[in-house]
Order: sequence, then C-alpha cells, then structure tokens
Amino acid sequence: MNAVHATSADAQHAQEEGLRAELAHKFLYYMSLMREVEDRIERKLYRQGKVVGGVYVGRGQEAIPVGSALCAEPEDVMLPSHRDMAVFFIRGVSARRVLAQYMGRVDGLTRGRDGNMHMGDMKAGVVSIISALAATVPVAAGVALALRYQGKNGVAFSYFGDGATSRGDWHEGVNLATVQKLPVVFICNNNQYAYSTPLHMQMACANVADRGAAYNMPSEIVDGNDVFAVYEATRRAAAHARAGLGPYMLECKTFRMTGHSAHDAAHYVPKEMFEEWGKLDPIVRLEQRMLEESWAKRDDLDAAQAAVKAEVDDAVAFADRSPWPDPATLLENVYQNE
Amino acid sequence: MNAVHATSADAQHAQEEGLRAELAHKFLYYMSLMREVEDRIERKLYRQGKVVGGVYVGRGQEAIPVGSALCAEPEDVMLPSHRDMAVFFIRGVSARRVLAQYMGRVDGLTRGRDGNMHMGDMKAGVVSIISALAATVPVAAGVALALRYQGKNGVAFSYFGDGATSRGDWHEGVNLATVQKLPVVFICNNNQYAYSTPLHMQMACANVADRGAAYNMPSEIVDGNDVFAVYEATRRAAAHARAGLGPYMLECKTFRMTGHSAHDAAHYVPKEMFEEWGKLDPIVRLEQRMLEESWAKRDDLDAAQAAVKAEVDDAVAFADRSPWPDPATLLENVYQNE
Amino acid sequence: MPSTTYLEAIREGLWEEMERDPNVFCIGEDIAEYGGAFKVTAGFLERFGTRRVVDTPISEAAIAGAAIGAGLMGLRPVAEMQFADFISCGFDQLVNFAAKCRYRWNAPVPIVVRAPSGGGIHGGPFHSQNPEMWFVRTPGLKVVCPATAYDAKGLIKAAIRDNDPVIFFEHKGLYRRIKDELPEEDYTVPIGKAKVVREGRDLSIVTYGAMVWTALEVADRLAAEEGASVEVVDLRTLMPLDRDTVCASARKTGKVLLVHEDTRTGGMAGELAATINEGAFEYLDGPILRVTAPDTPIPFSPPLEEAFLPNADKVLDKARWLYRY
Amino acid sequence: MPSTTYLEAIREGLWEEMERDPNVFCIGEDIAEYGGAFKVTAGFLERFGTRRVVDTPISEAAIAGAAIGAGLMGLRPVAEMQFADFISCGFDQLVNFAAKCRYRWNAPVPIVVRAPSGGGIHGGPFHSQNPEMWFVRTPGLKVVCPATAYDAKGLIKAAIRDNDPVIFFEHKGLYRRIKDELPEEDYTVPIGKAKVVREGRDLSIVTYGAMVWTALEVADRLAAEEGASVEVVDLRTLMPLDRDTVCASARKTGKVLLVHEDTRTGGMAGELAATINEGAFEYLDGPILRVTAPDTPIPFSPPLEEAFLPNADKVLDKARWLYRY
Ligand SMILES: Cc1ncc(C[n+]2csc(CCOP(=O)(O)OP(=O)(O)O)c2C)c(N)n1
Ligand SMILES: Cc1ncc(C[n+]2csc(CCOP(=O)(O)OP(=O)(O)O)c2C)c(N)n1
Ligand SMILES: [Mg+2]
Ligand SMILES: [Mg+2]
Repeated sequence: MNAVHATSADAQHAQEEGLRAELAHKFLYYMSLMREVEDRIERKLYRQGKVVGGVYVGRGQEAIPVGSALCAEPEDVMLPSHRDMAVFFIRGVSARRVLAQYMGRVDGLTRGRDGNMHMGDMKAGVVSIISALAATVPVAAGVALALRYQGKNGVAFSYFGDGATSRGDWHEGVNLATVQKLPVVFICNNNQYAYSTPLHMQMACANVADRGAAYNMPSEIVDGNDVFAVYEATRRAAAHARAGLGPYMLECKTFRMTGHSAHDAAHYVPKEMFEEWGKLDPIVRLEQRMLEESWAKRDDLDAAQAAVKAEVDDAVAFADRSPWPDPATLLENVYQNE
Repeated sequence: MNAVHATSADAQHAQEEGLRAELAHKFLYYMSLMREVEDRIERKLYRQGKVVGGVYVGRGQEAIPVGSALCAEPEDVMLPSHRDMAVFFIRGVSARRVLAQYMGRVDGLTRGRDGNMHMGDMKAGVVSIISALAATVPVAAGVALALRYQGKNGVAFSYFGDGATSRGDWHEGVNLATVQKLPVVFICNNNQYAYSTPLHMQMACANVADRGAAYNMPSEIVDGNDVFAVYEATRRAAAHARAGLGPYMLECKTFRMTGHSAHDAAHYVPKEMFEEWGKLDPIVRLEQRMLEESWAKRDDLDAAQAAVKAEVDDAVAFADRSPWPDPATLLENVYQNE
Repeated sequence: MPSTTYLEAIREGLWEEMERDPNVFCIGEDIAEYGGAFKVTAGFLERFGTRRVVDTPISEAAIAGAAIGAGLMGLRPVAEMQFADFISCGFDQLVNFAAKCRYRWNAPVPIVVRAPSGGGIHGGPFHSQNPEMWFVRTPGLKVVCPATAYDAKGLIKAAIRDNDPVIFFEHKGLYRRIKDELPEEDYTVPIGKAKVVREGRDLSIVTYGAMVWTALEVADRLAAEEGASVEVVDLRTLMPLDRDTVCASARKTGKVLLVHEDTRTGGMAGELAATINEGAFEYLDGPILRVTAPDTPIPFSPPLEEAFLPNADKVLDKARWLYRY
Repeated sequence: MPSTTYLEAIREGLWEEMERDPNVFCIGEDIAEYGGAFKVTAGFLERFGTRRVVDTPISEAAIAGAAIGAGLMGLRPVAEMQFADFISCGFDQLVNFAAKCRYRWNAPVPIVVRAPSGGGIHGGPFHSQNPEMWFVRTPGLKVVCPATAYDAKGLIKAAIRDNDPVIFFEHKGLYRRIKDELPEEDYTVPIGKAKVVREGRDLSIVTYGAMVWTALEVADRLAAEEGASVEVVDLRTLMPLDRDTVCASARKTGKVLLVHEDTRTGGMAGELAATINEGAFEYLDGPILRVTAPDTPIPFSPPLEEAFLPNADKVLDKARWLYRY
C-alpha cells in the first residue's frame, strides 16, 4: 500500500467516522425527542386531563422507529404502529403537530377527529394506523404493490408488535407480500408483552422471526435497544426489498418500559424485567457509545437534551394554543365534496 | 429364539397381516364408496339437473379422508372440508343421506337447507363446514378446548386445502391451538390448486408443512395418494395430540383430478399433470397392493366394487324418493323454539 | 344490598353463572391475570383457574371460532371482545358460522359475545362504536343492549342460559355511571322483551342503551316545561325485537320519537319506523321522528364528540316539536 | 349495438376504465388466467397483463387491505370478492380502514369492491346473501346496487372514478338474464341518484337490484287487474341515499310499498320507512308496507328458496291491498 492509498484510506475512514458521528447525533435527537414528547404526554398532559383517551408510549423502544426510519428514502412509505412516534418526526411532522393531535386540536394531523398515534399524512409518506392491530400489514402490501406499479423504487415499512402477529390480517398481508415479492420491510418490535399477555401466551414459537419460514421470508433477530444495530439491519432489509427480492422481516427484541397504556400499572410484569431492561436503555446506551467513540462530550449531550426539552416546551405551548375543532365541521369530509 | 416364541411371533405376524388385510378392505370400501357417490353426483345427477348449486368432488384424493378418519376414536370430532366426503361415511352417515343432502331433500343432514358438503351432525361427531375457507380451523381449536375441558381424551381432526392456509382464520386457529397445546390434528390436502390458482401463487414456501415452524408445530409431509401412508401418519399425529403434546400437522400431497367444481373444465391445469397423477390413483394403488400382498383376489375386488355400485344405486333411489322440504317449515329453527 | 354499578352487575351475573354451571367459561384477550380491559373478569382467574378463564392471543376470529367450537360441544362460552369495535375482526365467524348452524344443521351454538360499545369516553373512531345493526340484520343472532344494572345482570344471565348465540353490548359510558339495588336472589331478565320504563300518554320515546337515561331526562323536562306525559320504552333486546310493546306504546300515545346513539342511516330507528307503520299506522298523530348520531365516524376531540352524540337537549327539541304537532 | 347482458355491461365498463386510466387495476381471486368465477374479467389478463390483473391467495382481508394501500397511493383498484358472502372475511378492512380514512386524516381511498350477491341460483346460505346493509350503515362507504345493464355499466364506471370507497353489488341472478342496448359512447350513471323507472299516480314501489324487475311486473299486473297506476323507483345507490326522489314519489302517490330481496329486520326498507315518515308523512294515505325475504338464512333446496325469495305474487298481494286501502 503506498502513501497515497494510505492517505485516501485514512480520509475515507475519517469520513466514515464523521458520518457515523453525524448519524449518532441524529439518532440521539430523534430518540430524545420521542422520549420527551411521550413523557410529557403520559406523565404531565394526560394527568392534567389535557390529553384524553388511550395513551400508549414507546419508552425504551425508541431505537426501533429511529434506527429503521432513518434508512428510509423519500419515496418510501411508512406504516408505523402505536409505539413508533419518531417515524413522524423523521418524516417531517413536527412535535407541535403531534402534540396538537394528542390534545385533540385542529393542528393535529387529524384535526381532532382522531387521537394519539392514529394519524397519517400521505404527503409525508405516512399511513395512519387504525386500532385493529395488524390491519396496516395488508395495506403495506398494497402500498408496495403501488410503488412497483408506479415504477418507483420505494419500499413500504410495515411496523407491528409481537402480539399483532397473531392476527389473521398479519398473516394474510405477509403472505400476499411474499407471494407477490413486494418491496416491504416488516419491522416487529418484540417488547415481550401484548397488553398483559406475555409472549408464550401469544405464540408457540420462540421468536417472531420463526414465523418467517412460513412465507419463505428472510427474517432476522436484531437487538432492538441498539439503534446502530437496528439501522444496519434495516439497511440490509431495505436493500433486499428494493432489489426486487421480496419482503424481509426484522424482529427487534426490546421491552416495553411502561404499562400497556397510561392507565395500566403493569403489575403483571415481574419487577426484575424492568430492572434488567432498564440497564439497556437505548438512549443511555447511545450516549455512552458517543462518549466512548468521542463523537460527543458530556456537555454536547446535555446541550442536545436541553435543546430537545426547549423544543418540546414550545410544542406543548403551541398545541395548548391550538384551537379546538369547530363542532360545525362535524359532518364534513365523510365523503368528498361534502 | 425357541419354538414357542417363533410360533407366537408367527401368530402375531399372521394376526397383523390379517388386520392389515382387513384394514385394506375397509380402505377400499370407503374410498370406492366416495368415488362412486361423487361420480354419480358430478357426472349424472348434476347433469340431469337433480343436483343443483356448487358441486366439488375429491376424485383422486380419497385416501386422505379415508386413511385419516379411520384412525379416529369415537370421542374424536371431525371437521371435514369440501373434498372429504368419506369422513361422513366412516362416521356412520349413510350414502342415502349424503345423496339426499346433495339433492336438497328432507333426508339430507340439513333437510334441504344447505347443499353439498355443507352438512354436519354433532351426534356423529362431525362439524359442518361453512363456505368461508378455513373458518372451521378456529372452530376445531374450540372443539379441542372443549374435549380437554370435558376431560375426554378426544382429538379434533381439522381438514383443509392448501389454499385455505392463506386465510387469516387459518392462522389464528392454528396459533391458538398451538399456544394452548390443544389436541388437534391438522390435515391438509395439498392438491396443488386452489380453484384455478397454483400453489406458488398461494404461498411463497414450498410446502404447506413449512408453515408449521411459525407455530412450533410438528408438521409432516405425507404421500396423500397412499392410504396406508396417510393412516400411519395420522396415527402418529393423533397419538401426539392425544398425549397432550399439542397439535400436529399432516400435509398430504395429492392432486385434484377434476376441475374445481362441476362447471370448471380446468383448462388452466397442464394436461401432463392429470396424466402423471392419474397413474397414482389411490384406489388403483390400493387394489394393486391388495393383490400383491394377497389380501384379495381380482374377483374379490370386483365383487367389492359391484357391492358399492349396488349400495349407491339404492342410495340414489332413496334420495330420489326422499320428499322435498315443506315450504311451510321455512321459518322454523332460526332460533330455538320457533 | 349495597348499590351495584352496571359493570359490577355484569361481573356478578357472569360470576354467578360460572358458579352455577360448570360448562360456563370465559375466553378473550387479557381477561385472566389482568381481569379484562375494563376489569369485568377481575378475580375470575383466582376463583376459576386457567381452565375456565382462557386468555388468548390477539385473534378475534379465533376467539369467536373457538367459542363456537366449544359451544357446539355443549359448553357455554362467554367470549369477550376487548372493545366492540374489534368485533369486525371476527365478523365472519359470527355472522356466517354462529348465526346459521341451528338453521342449517340443527346445531345449537349457545355462546355469548360480550362487546363493550358506545361513546362519550373520548375513545375516538375505534373505541366508541355502536355496531349492533351489523348483527340485528343477521338472522340467527340475538342482540342485547341493557341500559340498567338490573337488566345488565339479568340479561347476561339469560344470555348465558340461552341456547342461541347472543351478542351482548355493554355500554362503556354506563359501566361506572349507573347503579341499582340488586335482588339477593338469582334472577334473569327475558331476552326479547322490551320494558316500558316510564308510562305516559302523549308521546313515546323508544330507545335502548345509554339513551334510555337521556330519554328519561327528556321526559322529566318535557313534563316540567309543557306538562307533557312522555312514555319511555327501553327495548333492552334488539333482536328478537319486541314489536308488540313498541306498537302498543305507539297506539297509546300516537306520537313516537325514536332515539339511538348509533349513527342514523341503517340504524335501529329505521326498523322501528317500519314496524310502527305496519302495526300502528292508523293511530299515528304525527310523523315518527328520530334523534340519532349523524352519519360520520365517531370523532375523538371532546367538542366534536359532544356535537356527535345525541343528548337531552337534542332529544328535547324534537320531543317538544312532536308533542306540539 | 347488439344487446348486452348485465354481466357483459360490467365487463365492458371495467375494460373501458382500464383502457382509459392506467391507474385502474383489478385484484382478486382467480381473476387473471381464469377470468373470475363469473368470467367478468375474462380476457383481461391477455390485454392488461399480470401487473394490472392481480391474482391473489385466498385472503379477502389482504385483498381489501391491498386495495386500500394502493388506493392511498393514488391508484384505482377494483377488488373482486368471489362471492359477496365472503366480504365478511375482509370486513374490518372495509368498515374500519377504508370507510374512515378520509374523515380521520383526509386520505381518499378510491377503491371499488365488486361483490356478486343475491339469490335465486340455488347457491344456499353462503352463495346467495345480500349483505348491503352492513355497509349502508357504515358512514364513509358508498353502496351501489344496479338493476339494469345500462346502470351496471354506468355505475361501475362512476364507482371507479369516484374518490370514495364504493361497494358494488352485482346481482348474480341478473348476470345473464337481463340485457340492454348500450350507447356506443362513454357514459356514467351518477352515484347517489335514484331513478323513477315507471311513472305512476296511485302507489309507489321503491326497490333496487333484482326486485326492480319484480316491481315492474307487479306494476303491469296491477294495472291490468285494477287499473292501478303504479310508480316504480329504482334506488340504484343505497348510500348516499337519494331521499328526495323517494319522498317525492311518496308525496305524489301517498302510498308506498318497499321491496327488497334482503331479509326483513334491519333491511333497507326500514331506513326508507323512516325517511318517508320524516319527509312525506302528511301525504301518506296508507301505511308504508314492505315485502322482503323473511329473517332466515337463505335455504338451498329449490322449494325453500322459492318460498324465501320475494316474487311478483307476494309483492302483488301487498300492492293490491295497499292500492285498495
Ligand atoms: C384487533 C385488536 N384487538 C385488540 C386490540 C386491543 N389492543 C390494543 S394494543 C394491544 C396489545 C398489542 O400488543 P403488541 O402487538 O405486542 O404491541 P405493543 O402494544 O406491545 O407494542 C391490544 C390487545 C386491538 N387494538 N386490536
Ligand atoms: C373465504 C373464501 N374465499 C373464497 C372462496 C371460494 N372458493 C371455494 S373453494 C376455493 C379454492 C379452495 O382451495 P383449497 O383450499 O386448496 O381447497 P381445494 O378446493 O383445492 O380442495 C375458493 C377460492 C371461499 N369458499 N371462501
Ligand atoms: Mg408487544
Ligand atoms: Mg387445493
């Protein structure tokens, strides 16, 4: 290896390092933003009665939406589930609008017509979930069919929890996608509970990834609390799908660090699980790595967190000022031109 | 080995041979009966307009219902699909009543209220299918749950085609049965087509048995045109389920030697497939084996076939004499006591 | 007896039936250790064990199907939908399997499907629906919608003892809002019988579920306002429909206001309007009117939900108009 | 132009829309090489290829869901249910996903779900149903039930061009029985508009689907028998319902007979009875009556099916009674 080569290799290495550091900062921003917005919702706004209805948060699972959605290309279409808030941020939906959505205000993506994560925006390439779990899975197949039909090189990102894989719609959607070799990345957050139901009462196989064989679909188990791991795996999966090789599933092992919803104290979860998984907090792990790799100093991190808090302060204030929907609009838009 | 042992081993062998011969005769009887009844329906009564509506036959697949259902114990409950007519015969429902069912007469199991294989009789331990494919799969799980609940040692036999495994109900039913470790034997007749749709457009995996991994369920591929093979495999499967080890799936590879229904000429099936599989006709194979093993002579077989024809002649005459349902009964029995 | 909530009444009815009949068991999501999303089966696991309190995967079709299979075997399953809104996920099993077994092959399917329905809890489009009409229009199913704690207990017991499939709608808004003194002894409320919950001469309000309470309030207010004597009929069961009680009330008062929380088009009010036309046309002194939710999904945000739901003011307006007609 | 059957009219409409708009495609079971169970899409594969004629596994929920996904992306999927009876297997996708997207998040779902429905072909309980009311009562869905070849073609085209989800019921009994001379040029029939298919003064029969032909026969017979002038209104679309045309007819004749093949309780006739009460009560000279199938599953055996289905004799009886009233 001559000097020129060495130099260019060094440069490349430095550049890669730079990219990784940059990526890490992005990860941290989106994960922290999701954590902070959800904390405000669950621990403040909900208790203050400013957020009503069902509230489900993704505390401890932030690496999954963040690591995966940051792989998405602009043409890709996201179908997040109910613990994937960061997907919206990454797709350009502001914390302001998300908070207004939770608070039932006109600036929410559904203008008060639906609550919490039940929102979407086709201009941002995000399809809204409905409550019925896994209902978006066949819809993701249809989105992918359309992407191919339209000659786009896009991929559909279909998100769901472990429990959702028990549903018939999940099976039908995955089956159709695999038979049709559609460009879909299936992303399971296996947080080991579905509401109060532990995994072994949801499925007889040990891993969600074991379900892949039924569809001849490559399925990978990923450390869902390691955002880099999620990112790398999603890149592999998306490349596979984009290359026309059909769907690819990622099972991201993680843990739900809360009750099922804001009103559930999760007595049924053994305390040790919270302790054990608490040590694997994806944000803490990311920060540690950033410090170790010298991608950031403690001060940088503190500053980043402070900036996120400020952004969320502003967003909450915005949402709180956002008007209530006008009851006179109740009948509009059930059908077009009404 | 001394003389006594040798003798008893010989005797045992002779006895086993005798049992196998007896079994073979039973196989032949039920397979021939099914073939003959279905032939009359599809090729005579339907064309004469005496059978109306949809007619689906199991020509070429007779080994599957016969080989499996003959393993069933009295307490077991059968949930046959639409190409499993022999299950009814084995459960004691006469050809007379089956033909009356097809002809819409009062002596059919549904007294004219439903047609073809859409029939059941809980006293005979047979649950009626509904049209929606795989709908009986979750019902089989419920039947098995009840068997266990009631302290019975019975097993539910759940039958379906390859295409039915694409349905959400199939997935939900199998998943529930495996999670609950219920005594169910799942019996797939993989006849390689679902209506006009070939296997590879129905599923991306090569075998239906590959779906078993998703449920951590033992799944075996069986020569579905070899009634002995089906019988032996079903015994293994039922023993597993009966021992409390949970469900077991058999994928019986076979071929639909007709169109999907009486009005379908199956132009979409390559001719060679009919030729190739025609050579594997399960009744012909059984007869050959019976001759080879000296369980029967040609004359015996001819006599058996003649007896079946006579039985079916009688059954057709019976069904033809059976009264039409009285329109005055139309409103009865939607609810109890009406 | 201390006062019992609507929710507690259902819980008691279910519990007592489990005690009475060893064939009764519960099946659903999160109903065992967790006791159900609304805690209707809290404590059941401890008393009856996993054999009779069966937690399932998230599989509404399998829950319905397994209940049917067990019902065909002579058991008496009580299946829980976590929310009535998810009943559409197990729809085919109910409308095609359960509903038609008896008619087709004389096989009773004695199951109960409990479905917490109704709005007013800011549940939004997927946790507030009133899907009763999907089932009312499906011959072979019975549909029950109790309004009081007394009826809720009596009807859940009757539903469990009934030999046909019963869809049992529990109004979430009533769960903890409504109370009754319940008898000590075992009792049932017959399926298929409406109840005149307030006698009147001038105008009938025919309704069911949460709107019974709205109707009673309107009856009071219209009496105070105009001295009107308003009769309130609580259908209690939607299918089989007690057409006689409805028509008798229509014949008596000559004016009928139909009220339901469900959306308008294709709602129960239509069926009632046709029934009254057929059975009491000559007695009518005014058009049969209806107050219902409008034909939209159920919005989440409180001001929208409030505008969506029928309430006493809206019912009173129409009642007054009809009374003066 | 040669005479075109109802089935051929749908086929032509679908074909022409596929030619006109590259975003239109078909998805369903056995629709490609086989051309569909009823051969509505025969020849489509050869013309449009597998990209635009998508055969699926047996997965009604996936068919509905995939159509929704593609619709959200701006395509115009036409999904086929092999029989309307299987629509219950994809039910949640239609009533909860498709129906509510526009209202909730302003996302149009321009899909058409074709569903061959109706009896009279000895299909039995699972191949003869008329499930329109499940969808009529679900705000956000449109429901179309053409009775003529002309309307079938015009409405399938309108449905495909419509920006909302449309459930398109094709009556199997009409597929090959009914013909029309169709215009050469492109035309559509507006969704949401009923049609007075026969003018009359004495009595209105309001109906849709196959029963339109029964109503026309009854109109002839009652004219011959009693000199009655019977008006026949074909709803064509059930949702949005053309209440104006219905009420105008009721106001004109003062007597209304409602007829549908669907079962009685919770059927369209109820909604119409309520609508007429609200919009034409003072004009009524007799009770609004209905002739429908009874509240049972649809029996298979010909004598039972015949007793089940409404027919001209049954309609004539009620029409005569009402005429003389
Ligand atoms: C069809 C359906 N049934 C039940 C529910 C109620 N429900 C909401 S979330 C949930 C648990 C979901 O578990 P999982 O898929 O693992 O996702 P997680 O909440 O753990 O992220 C349940 C049962 C629902 N939303 N949809
Ligand atoms: C839910 C549902 N969709 C569609 C149909 C129409 N249909 C009847 S049989 C059949 C093919 C079934 O294929 P398979 O399960 O392989 O059974 P086979 O007929 O080959 O024995 C179809 C599509 C149906 N009965 N149910
Ligand atoms: Mg989970
Ligand atoms: Mg097959």
